[in-house]
Amino acid sequence: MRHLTTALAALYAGLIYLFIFLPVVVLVLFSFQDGTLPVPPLNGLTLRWYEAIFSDGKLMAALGNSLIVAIVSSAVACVLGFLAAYAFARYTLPASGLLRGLIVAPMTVSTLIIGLGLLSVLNLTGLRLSLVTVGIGHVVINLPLCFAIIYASMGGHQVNIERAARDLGAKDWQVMLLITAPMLLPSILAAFFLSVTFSWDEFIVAFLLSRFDVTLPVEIWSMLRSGLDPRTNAIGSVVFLVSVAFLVVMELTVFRKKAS
Amino acid sequence: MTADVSIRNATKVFGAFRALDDVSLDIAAGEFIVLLGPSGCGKTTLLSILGGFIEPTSGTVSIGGHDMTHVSPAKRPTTTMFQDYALFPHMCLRDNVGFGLRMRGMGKAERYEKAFSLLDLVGLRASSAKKPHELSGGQRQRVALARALAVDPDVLLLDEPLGALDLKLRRQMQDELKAIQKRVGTTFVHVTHDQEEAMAIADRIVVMNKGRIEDVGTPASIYMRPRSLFSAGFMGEANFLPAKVRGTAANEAEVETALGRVALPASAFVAGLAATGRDVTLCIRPEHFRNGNTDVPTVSLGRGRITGSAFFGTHHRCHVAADGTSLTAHLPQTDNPQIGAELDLRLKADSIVVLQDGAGVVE
Amino acid sequence: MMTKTVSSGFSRRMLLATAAVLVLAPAGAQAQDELNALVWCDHTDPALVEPFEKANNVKVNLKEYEGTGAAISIIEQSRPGDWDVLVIDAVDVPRAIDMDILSEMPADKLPLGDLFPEVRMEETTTKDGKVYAVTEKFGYNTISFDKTKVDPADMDDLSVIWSDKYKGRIALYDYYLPMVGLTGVGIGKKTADLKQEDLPAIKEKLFEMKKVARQVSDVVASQTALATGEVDIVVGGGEWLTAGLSGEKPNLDWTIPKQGALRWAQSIGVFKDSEKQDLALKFVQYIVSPEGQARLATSSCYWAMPANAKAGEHLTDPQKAALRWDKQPEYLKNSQLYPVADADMDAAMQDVWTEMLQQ
Amino acid sequence: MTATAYERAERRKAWAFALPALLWTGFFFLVPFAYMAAISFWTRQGREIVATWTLDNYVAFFEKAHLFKGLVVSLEITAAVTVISILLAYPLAWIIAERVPKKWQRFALIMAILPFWTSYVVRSYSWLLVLSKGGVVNQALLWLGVIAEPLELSANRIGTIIGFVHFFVMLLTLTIYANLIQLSPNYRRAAADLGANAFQTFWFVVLPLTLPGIMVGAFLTFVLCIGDYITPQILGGNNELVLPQVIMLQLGRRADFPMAAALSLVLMVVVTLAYIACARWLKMERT
Repeated sequence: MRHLTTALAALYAGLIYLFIFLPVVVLVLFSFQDGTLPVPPLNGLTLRWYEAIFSDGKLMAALGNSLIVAIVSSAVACVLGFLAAYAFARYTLPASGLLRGLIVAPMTVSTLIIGLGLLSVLNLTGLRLSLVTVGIGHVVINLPLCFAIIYASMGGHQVNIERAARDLGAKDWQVMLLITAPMLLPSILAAFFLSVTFSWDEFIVAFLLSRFDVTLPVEIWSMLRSGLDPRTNAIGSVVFLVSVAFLVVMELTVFRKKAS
Repeated sequence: MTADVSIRNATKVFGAFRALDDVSLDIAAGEFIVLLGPSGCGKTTLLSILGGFIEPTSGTVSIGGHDMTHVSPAKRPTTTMFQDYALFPHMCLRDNVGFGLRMRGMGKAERYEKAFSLLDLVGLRASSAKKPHELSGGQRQRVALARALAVDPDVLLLDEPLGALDLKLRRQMQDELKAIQKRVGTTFVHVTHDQEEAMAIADRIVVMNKGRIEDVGTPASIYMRPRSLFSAGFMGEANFLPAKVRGTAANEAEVETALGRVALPASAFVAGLAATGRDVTLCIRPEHFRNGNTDVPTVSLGRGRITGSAFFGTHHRCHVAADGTSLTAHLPQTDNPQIGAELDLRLKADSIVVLQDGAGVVE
Repeated sequence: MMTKTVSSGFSRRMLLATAAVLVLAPAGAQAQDELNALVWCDHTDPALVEPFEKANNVKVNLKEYEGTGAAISIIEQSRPGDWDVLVIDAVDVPRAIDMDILSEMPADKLPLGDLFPEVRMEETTTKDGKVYAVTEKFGYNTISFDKTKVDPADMDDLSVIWSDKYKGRIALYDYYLPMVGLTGVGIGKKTADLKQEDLPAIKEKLFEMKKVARQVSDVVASQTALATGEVDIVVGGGEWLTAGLSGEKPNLDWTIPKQGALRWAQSIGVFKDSEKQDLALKFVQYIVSPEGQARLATSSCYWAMPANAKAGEHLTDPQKAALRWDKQPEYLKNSQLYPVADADMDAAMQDVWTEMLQQ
Repeated sequence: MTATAYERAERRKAWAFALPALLWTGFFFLVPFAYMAAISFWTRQGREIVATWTLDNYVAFFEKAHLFKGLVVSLEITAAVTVISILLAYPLAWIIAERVPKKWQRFALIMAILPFWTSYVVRSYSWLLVLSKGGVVNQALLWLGVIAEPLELSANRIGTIIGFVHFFVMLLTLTIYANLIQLSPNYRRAAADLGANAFQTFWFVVLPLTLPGIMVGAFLTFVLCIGDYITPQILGGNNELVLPQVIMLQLGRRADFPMAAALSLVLMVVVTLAYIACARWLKMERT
């Protein structure tokens, strides 16, 4: 009986994993397609599409832009989220429920609405669309996430730890920098990396709020609109590999440490 | 280093709740004071006011003669040892203990030296590179003590530091705490709800209830001569026998209880001899119902019948019924009380404490 | 201890980087001479733009869009001076002229005489004798198909697109303007005369088409569907859909049926509020020059006929063959322009199209 | 009662910490959002956007069947995706939490969500390669002799749902797993001790205890699914339109910003209703 259910479980898990990996395997496979069409049947294997994307200045620029936007906007979101979480967890503010609601509100609103609204308001302010405006939009999207993650990890237990530091003579900024931030480092890093992931793959806001310097998803989108091309599969595979490498590094540094 | 502490008319109101109600207390330098009371009695609020974590709504605090009422925790000559220890989880023991010195700008070498000497004091020097989560509860408690003492506070505030430990370890730590206090000479203000712990370590105990101080004194005086019903009940088991004063003489009074009339010496009245006609309560510790030793003046409350008995090692705890009143008596371990047996309810006159109803708050 | 200093240093660097980006970005953007162009995707081919950039030592910033509506959205969300050059559907030039966003170009500085006469389109690109835009490229919205899977003879009659014969094997190109026009052509209405009253009849045919079609898709999805055998016919396709695949998939073909087909044309103009009128005009001149035209015709996004007849001198024979250079006189004759719609007509056509999608 | 100087200083500090985030959200989210809401009551008349303050856009939404159907299609697809994703993800999460050895669980989980890190757009296109008539799935099934004719798996609702389910199975496996491993093994021991068999233990003890996790995951699925434009656009074959596609049509084809704003607000109201329902349910569950 136990063997039977184990076999069934293995079969089920195998099928779901197959389902989950199917598009990625096909994606990577057809990135080596020898021919201009990334469609079945597979004609042969070639690396020329990889050469093509690495020598494509626009694509590489978009890759760089994506990295900058993702890292900077996530860092800003984390700093703002951390400060706000600290304020709400450690002090009593009037109408704090409402204010907290305001900070997490963008999470429940579709990015399309956020992007459209920002577009019209930025236009009124006279700020030109650029990577900066994309970054602003990404902070709006990621701030609720960073705030929620960091706020959730600020338990009452840490209040005493901060009190202890203050009691021993630490000033407010010392408490925050030497005690609170390092103590919450795992959740701050988790918020940061999650934000980077979201920002990295975000399309709609990046599409609406950029002009000439675009992020990778926008570049891929316009590449796709201009016709079939195994380059899209190649860049998709590269994005996948970069993300997996990133994940492995994160796994080995951040979470390993937390587990020990 | 050490300093005296003086609290004057401290009141703290949280919304509609009076956590602390006009409390005044003087603590001598080098004293080991224990604030004792049930949860919600205001003892932790009082400690927090001493530590500067909350400001009193009114009243003042001075330490070593300086007004500290509005001084931030960092600038007070006090440190606090927290109930959950509040060790910095991301720092090793050496850095935990050295943190306060680092905040005072002390150089690394000097700081480490001092941290090591304090870890030595609590017997954890060998573990100085460990992180708090690698330690046992008792060890963490010692690190917290070392960290709090590292900055040479005048007053150390301890917020139920032994609450999380098991009984055996707690006894051991009580002894160590007392020993260390005697060694460093710092004024200790210790909060607990465990009256045994209070008696084990305190020079003086402050019994608190509902935001007020009920009683202050050495462990023995509080136990033997409680000044309020609450204090008497909280410090251990007690029989409370309602009574009415029927007549008074120069140094004794006659009171009437459900168990008959008895004559009591004036010294039994902790708040002074009560006037005729006043309602009072006789407070009798169960272990005082012991026969023999009739060479001192005794008082008899008639006879009672044993209705239940359990052996507690140091004594037999018996339920006794007498004239419709239920009493508890602790009989010597060598006795062999039988259910249904009669018991002579005779006790030494000076072991009875008479409390006037409504009285209790001292000073 | 280590992690602490590293992390605080890290976040400090982040803050500095943010500050740097915020401070430097606008400055950096203005340092170089730049031209901002709002274009279709074929202009983003570096092979087209780089020669101009090198020759004039200028950076051309390109933002691509799809559909005039999108362009108008972008323009409305911009401020005067943001844009220098506009590429727009030739039939929509009057709309742009009405919006007063285009500046007049000197006719004598443009090779207007070299354009194929059918695509000069004076009635739309000029107003009161002033030139506001010039046609740069054209092609057809007609039928693309897999000649190994369908009978090519069937493709000569436009009614095949709503017949049951190829049910479930047809993809419709998802752009309402040419599709409404093409359907109109199919039932014998001239696109130039299309009125709101004609829409119910067209709607009926569109619904029939939807019933037999497998999907309604954008360029890539249509292309994928045709190339993978998902569908065998793409209605609304043409050389721009299949010419690029001709080497890889020789089985794909396109034709103009006997009823005719739609002819699209794109044109280029200069923004009135541009602060770089001369440079913008230079860019337009480059695009419509024979060399520029040859590069545009074969640019990576899609191939199509150059508007300038002299571009033929710069095209290779295989390129000309793929573009069906020699058949153009015949094709031009048998094709009609996109319907020219006022705002109400445009909205009505879009409603019809969306209703069809939701069938 | 007046605040002491100390309390005032503390409050100032609290505001100083909270303000950057509040201002950012206020200026870059609340103001744009209010502006959008205002625009939704304007109209596009001909070539101009006019501040008319009418309900025309909302009336049009309810009157024009092809607009309203967008919401219906969105709700149908989202409901199907949510249910299917939960049904597929729960057993996987359970297998990882219960049957996979502890030290491999993390690895199994990471593998289950790995494709999450391919570009979303590219991934949707690669589903096209998998599901098309000549695609991997049909080829395999034909070769195995399971089917005689290729199945129509793309360019229709099935394609959209498969694309969505793929994404949300990953997401839900993560959230349900997180919930499952938090359960104390003692619940299960207690149930077994009282005579429940494996199924009864699951049905009466484990499942009810993980319902909050499922609800949170279901809500996330709902919000992300109903607001997405890319998956239906690529895999749906435009054979029907979901609300975000209709919104993008208003923008891309018509430059009708007011109509797009109105439709966006409708979308947001739907999401908010879902959120309220979910929150109420969770609250009820907790008491």
